[in-house]
Amino acid sequence: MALTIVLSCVAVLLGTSALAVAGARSSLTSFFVYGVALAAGACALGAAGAMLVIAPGSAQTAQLPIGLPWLGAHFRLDALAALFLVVINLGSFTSSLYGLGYGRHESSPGRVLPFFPAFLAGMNLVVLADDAFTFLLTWEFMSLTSWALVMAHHRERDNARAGYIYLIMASFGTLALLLTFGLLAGPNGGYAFDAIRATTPSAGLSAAVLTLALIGAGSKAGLVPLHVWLPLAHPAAPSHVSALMSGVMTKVAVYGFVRIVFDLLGPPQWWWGAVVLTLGGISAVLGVLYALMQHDLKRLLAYHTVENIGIIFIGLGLALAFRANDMRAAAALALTAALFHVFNHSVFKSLLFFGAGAVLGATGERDMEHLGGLIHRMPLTAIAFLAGSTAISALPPFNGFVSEWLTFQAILLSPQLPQWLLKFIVPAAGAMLALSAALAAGCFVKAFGATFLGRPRRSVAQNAQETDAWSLAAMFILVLLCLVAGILPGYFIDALAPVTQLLLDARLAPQAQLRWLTIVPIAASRSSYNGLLLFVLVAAAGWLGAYVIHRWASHALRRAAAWDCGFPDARPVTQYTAGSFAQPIRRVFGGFAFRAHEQVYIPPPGQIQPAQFHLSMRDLVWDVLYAPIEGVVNFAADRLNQVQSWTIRAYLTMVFGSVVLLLMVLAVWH
Amino acid sequence: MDRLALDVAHLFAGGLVLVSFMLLYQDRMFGLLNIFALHALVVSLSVAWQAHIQSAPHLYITAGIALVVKAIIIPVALRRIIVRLGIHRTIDTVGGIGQTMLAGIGLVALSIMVMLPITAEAGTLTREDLAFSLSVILLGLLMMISRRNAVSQIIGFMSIENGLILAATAAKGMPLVVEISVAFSIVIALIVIGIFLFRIRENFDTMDVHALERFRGGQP
Amino acid sequence: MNDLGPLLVNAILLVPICSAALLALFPDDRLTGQLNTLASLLTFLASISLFFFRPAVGSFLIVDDVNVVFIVLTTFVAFTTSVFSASYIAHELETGRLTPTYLRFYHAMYQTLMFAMNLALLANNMGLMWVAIELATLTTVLMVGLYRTPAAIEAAWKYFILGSVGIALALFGTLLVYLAARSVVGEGLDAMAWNVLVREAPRFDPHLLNLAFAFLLLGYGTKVGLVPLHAWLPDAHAEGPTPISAVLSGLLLNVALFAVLRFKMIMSANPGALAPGPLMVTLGLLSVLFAAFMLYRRHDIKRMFAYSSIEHMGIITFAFGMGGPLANFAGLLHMTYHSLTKSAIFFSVGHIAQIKGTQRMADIRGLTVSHPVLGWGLVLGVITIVGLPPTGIFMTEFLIITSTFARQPVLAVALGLGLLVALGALLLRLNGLAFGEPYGKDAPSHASFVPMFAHLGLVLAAGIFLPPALVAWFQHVASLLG
Amino acid sequence: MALIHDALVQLAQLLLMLALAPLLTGYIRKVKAYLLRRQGPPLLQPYRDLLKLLRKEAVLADNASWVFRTAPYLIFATTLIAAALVPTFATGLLFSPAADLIAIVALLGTARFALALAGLDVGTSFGGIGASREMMIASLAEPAMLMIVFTLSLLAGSTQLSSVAVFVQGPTIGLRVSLAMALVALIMVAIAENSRIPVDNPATHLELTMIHEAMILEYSGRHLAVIEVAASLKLLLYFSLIACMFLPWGIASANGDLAAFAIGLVSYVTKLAMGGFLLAVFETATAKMRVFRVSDFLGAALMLGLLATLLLFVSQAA
Repeated sequence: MALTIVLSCVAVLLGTSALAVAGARSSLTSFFVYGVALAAGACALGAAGAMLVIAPGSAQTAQLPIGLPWLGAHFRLDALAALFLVVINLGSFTSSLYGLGYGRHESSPGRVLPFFPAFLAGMNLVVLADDAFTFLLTWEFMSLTSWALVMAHHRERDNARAGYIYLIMASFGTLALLLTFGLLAGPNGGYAFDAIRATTPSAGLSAAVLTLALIGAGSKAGLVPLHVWLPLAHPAAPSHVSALMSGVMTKVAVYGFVRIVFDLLGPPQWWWGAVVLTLGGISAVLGVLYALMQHDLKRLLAYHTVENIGIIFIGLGLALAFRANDMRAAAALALTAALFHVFNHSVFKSLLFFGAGAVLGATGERDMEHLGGLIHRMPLTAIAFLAGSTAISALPPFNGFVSEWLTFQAILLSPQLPQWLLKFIVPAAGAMLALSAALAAGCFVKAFGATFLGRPRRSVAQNAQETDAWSLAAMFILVLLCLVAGILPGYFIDALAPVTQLLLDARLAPQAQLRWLTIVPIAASRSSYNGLLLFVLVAAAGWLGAYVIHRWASHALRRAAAWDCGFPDARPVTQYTAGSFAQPIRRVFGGFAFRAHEQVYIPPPGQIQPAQFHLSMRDLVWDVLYAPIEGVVNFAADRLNQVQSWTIRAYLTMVFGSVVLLLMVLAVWH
Repeated sequence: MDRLALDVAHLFAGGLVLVSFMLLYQDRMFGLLNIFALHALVVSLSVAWQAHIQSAPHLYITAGIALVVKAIIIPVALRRIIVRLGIHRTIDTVGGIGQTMLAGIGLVALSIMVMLPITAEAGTLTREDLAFSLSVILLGLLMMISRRNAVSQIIGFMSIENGLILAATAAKGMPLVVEISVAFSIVIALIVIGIFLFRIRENFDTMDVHALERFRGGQP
Repeated sequence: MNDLGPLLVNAILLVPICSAALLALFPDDRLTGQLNTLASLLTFLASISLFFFRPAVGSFLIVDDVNVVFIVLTTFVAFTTSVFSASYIAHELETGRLTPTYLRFYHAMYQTLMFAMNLALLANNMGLMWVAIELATLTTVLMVGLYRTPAAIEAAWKYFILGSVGIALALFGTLLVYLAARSVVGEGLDAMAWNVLVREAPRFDPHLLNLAFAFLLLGYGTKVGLVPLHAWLPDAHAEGPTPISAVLSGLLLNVALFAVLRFKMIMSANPGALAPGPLMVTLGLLSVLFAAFMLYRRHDIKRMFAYSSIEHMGIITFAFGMGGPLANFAGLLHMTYHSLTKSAIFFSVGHIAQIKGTQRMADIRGLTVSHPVLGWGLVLGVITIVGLPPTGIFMTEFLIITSTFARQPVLAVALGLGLLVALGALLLRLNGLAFGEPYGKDAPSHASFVPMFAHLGLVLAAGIFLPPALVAWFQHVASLLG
Repeated sequence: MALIHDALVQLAQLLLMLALAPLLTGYIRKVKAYLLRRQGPPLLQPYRDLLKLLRKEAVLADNASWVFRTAPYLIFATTLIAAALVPTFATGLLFSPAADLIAIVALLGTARFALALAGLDVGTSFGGIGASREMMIASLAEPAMLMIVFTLSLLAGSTQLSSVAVFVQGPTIGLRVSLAMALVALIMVAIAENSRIPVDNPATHLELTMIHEAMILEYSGRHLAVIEVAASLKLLLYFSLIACMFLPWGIASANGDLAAFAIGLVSYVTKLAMGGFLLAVFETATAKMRVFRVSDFLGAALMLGLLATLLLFVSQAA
């Protein structure tokens, strides 16, 4: 039933994109497309959510006579798929709502409208696919449509380059997954997931599968060092698409990894966990450091996606390690943390991209160095963005904190792990997680402060206008979700239980009916958290304090020029910029991560030329990994290209040579 | 009788290989033409002999074509082209004649080696004959790539074709031989015409195409 | 009904040759285009009917499972190309690149080429097939040189010389196969008839077959354009009229490959013969990798897509070399998809080159802005040819790589990387061609988009749904290929 | 009944914290003054300052937004609640299930977040300096703190402060290297977090050296008062944290009688007195370090914490 509904929603979406090709010009089309996408998203969301809540254990399958002729397209909706369907369709619902407003002032609707619904359909199908071919087909279809959306504003040079790199990396990832399934399916092509589940591959084989799956899914999720395309491509797209790509598509990649490694590939070995943990930790820290160095708002958010993907993979790695040692409860905790973070990140990352989109729409600027003071011009957007920033910085009482708290709890369980390597890696991963959380807070103080607080640095920021009602509605729905998931996490954790049940046949104890909705992952004596109580207490204390003071002490208020240690009020230029805000952290961390190098030139006294500050940074990952590949390809191309200008006699010589060679082979063959 | 027939066939085939070597050895243009005429003559003789022993009259046509076209018309045409286009009378080779000859011997050895495992019951055309024709073909290829000038390259190609005709006719009862040889003659004719049209003096590559416009009274 | 079969087969051959003669003599230049299209349409209809009644096997002509779909495909692409060529050639006439005389010549040659290719496909006699392929070569040589620019003539000449050498090698191979067959089947036509050969192949002398296959692979491989025998292909595509580039890539390469397949069947039917697989895999992989890197340094749009044809011929050869039901199936499917897609690409490229008045890619930019239909057509075509879903080529490449990886991981990885490198090059160029600020002339395009989108639509549809009948046919042929 | 009892204990602790916080600040100032052979302000001076500030009108910069006005109360509330969750004289608080140690650290993080934003709100250069340096320090202090938390919770098998306290009192603990490391690290973090010398100087207004003061430069009147209270609460919080985690002796259990509570209270106050004295001595003995040396200082803390955790991970074989 639910499966049918979702599939029909997908069909509607595909039909819509076909229609959109026909009439891409009029603004009516925009309204129509986003309206339909909104409705479809809502339906699918309802269906999947209901499935997850009502009949979590069950699994529905369907088969269509398309795709591989003798195989057909298999679709399957189980708890895992349902969870990710919820994530996807929540994103598509809100971004369609946002698009209703944002899409109106789209410069080239003809390049967005046809692909937007197709992109949504693609993501839904990936999650539903139940055979290797359908999975890869929809997976690559998803990449292709998102590529088209990235190329929507193709006139900027950077976007074209971003799209190019994106499509190359996407195809690379697909190739890796192709090989993965080639291994899993075996020579006579048992591509159906059921057939793959039935067979348990050998140790070496499964190791190869894990590596390939990490490359394939990781390159789409943006795992370091496969992340290079992500901060280029995500910001290039229209903002509601950026929200989808960053908030949702990366989650589809996570789904792919979980499906392959936890479901299709037999029991794990302990070192898998070590590998995944390490990658996750590195991604978490590097991602946030990259983000700190950015002053392009949307690119900063994209880099934070890398960070959060790292956090999710830390959870997954822990789950693998525990599972390998058959510590099922601990594995369930780690997996729950990871999946919960999947949901949370999709929510607040979409929210933040919506906010960035609102700013972009109002000012036409993505560069924080040109913004500032927007909280006065766009108060509601500011509130929403602030909520999102708090959530992503893992600060209570918002949802980001809960999932990271669960991850910490899982890390604290790991001393029971027998393997020495894990004993060393896990605490290190914990430190990296803590570091990335703290840095993220700093990064979002920078982002929010430079964009919304202080004084406007350019006239565009001076006279920006508050964004439209549709966008605000979309944003505040997400704000609400962030808060609810933060203060009532018990319900969400229980909703995740069937997934862990499915993948590890273990689950956390039911949380929702505990006293005062406290969440207790393991034991009350060990650790517990109650977002609701904290929220109420803080609110009460704050309000009480304010009330008492205003009531019995003074409530008089006077506006005056800023004091600023008695300096006369200087121009907004004297404010701290995003770059100067990040400077201390750059000094501390940038040295090894980016080869950051600062040069300050202060003219000697008496001379009146301006002082100069130069900052040079290098992306080591690019230098070490990608530049060499580029070099090799170019070298080979140049060398081989000389063949093009040979003489006919030379070509004849090649023919003659191959004839003689072949004859020799034949002569020797006996 | 049959024994003798085969020996004569062998004689012709071996002779053809010999003439191919002479082609490789020759480095004067007109001498090359004469030797090629001889090459064609040998082929036509062997074809005629096959026609006789196989009592397959249609092969006489092939022999005739070989004789008329390749032993007479084409050498004459080429001679006139050489004169008309003022092509050098001496042929410059890639590497010396000596190496080329050595390579040629190597090729013959190779073709014999390749043919060895073939069981003799392949019919009246024994493996030797196959080996001969194969070596003629390879020698022709070798000539095409070891000569720097168009005429000798064509001659190389035509010697390849002679080798093929030899094999084809010697393969007893092979259908369509005539058609095939006709088709081949067309190709060769076209190549020769091409040489003439495109003023290809030294090499297949260096064609003086601007002359072409004049020749055709060309459009822009 | 039974007597209708031979009639239709003959129609497939007679219509082109007669219309060729007619077109050569036809006085009115303006109608030749339409006449050409009409003739191609008739041929196509005649070929469709082969699905329904199949004539008895003759000593010269045969219609069997192996060639029927290729005949239909060839005649179909020939028809669509003739539609495209009508509008294309009309434009050439306006710009004065062609004179009426050459126009007539062009159409006559077009039909002759169709005749030659249909003959090659229908022939039940390897000698006849050889003659047909040579005829096809000669006609295409003449058409490549049609513009008589220095470059065109050089290309034609290169093509001619290399093609003739290849043909010679192929003939020797054919001869050896005849010899191998003669000792079993006996003298005469039977020893050259496909149906007999395949049936009797197990008793042939394996060594002769090996030798024969070596020559056949290299000989016909030259026409397929396999590295290192490919040298003629890029220039021939780049310098000839675009319809001919479309036909070359879409059909002639297929026909040559078809010849190789016929012989491969004989090989794989003979237990003693060496497996042709390794040879074909080597050549195929070599072609893929070589072409992939060559793509990066191309400046001429048609030459680039010619190299992509080399790449795809490599993929197909690789697939057949790997063998097995999956790979063979994928290879056959890939042949079909490639000829459809590549000809579609050449259609759009032809119009683009006419509008922009150049084939230099540096001078063509932002097509999706200046000419949306053409531009998006090109985008769709390239996306299809590099094997991105949901088009059919993704399916075939999926099958080839996965089925190979389980058996020969290294080969599969090499092939996959080759495909990736090629994809990188093509997309890099596509970025410049289709996107960014438009540049160069933007004259409105009075082009016929129907053929292009018909082809792409077919490939797209096939990628999503294949009719079971077609699947059954492909699987049967795949099993024959061993 | 038990609920009411617990509620009373919880309330008592909260009020105690609130009442003691300014006193502790004043006490430390007094001791420092003595060490410098000065008379120093009276012990109750902080209360007077607060009352005075509370009665004054608040002056707001022209473009200060609601963030600037609400931040003080948010900071106050979060710090107060965090402090209320730290056992002072009795464990087993009513609300302790609401937040374990990690949550308390995060609550303080929320307060810092709000403070840094408030520093940026007016758009002056000094606010920026303060905020950015504060976040830099936090980016190292918070992980260090979490590492310390790890160490203790690995020992006690819990991140609940009460259980930790109980465990440390218990016999199984013994003397541990990692615990000592954690203590040192915690002290370093506490110094940094409360902007004491050598990291920052709470008394300075020398522009380029101030961190915490730079952020609150624009505050006045009641807002300033609330922030000051929050700051001293934070200091008290860290004191009682150290007290409860590393020397919890004398602390009463939740269901103890009044006598036990009295003992606990006395021991708590003595601990505070000792700690304050030591801090004062330390501060007078050391000089403030350059801002960019702070990273090394806290980096050392982080390394200590990580080392302690690793030691435990390795020593605790399952």
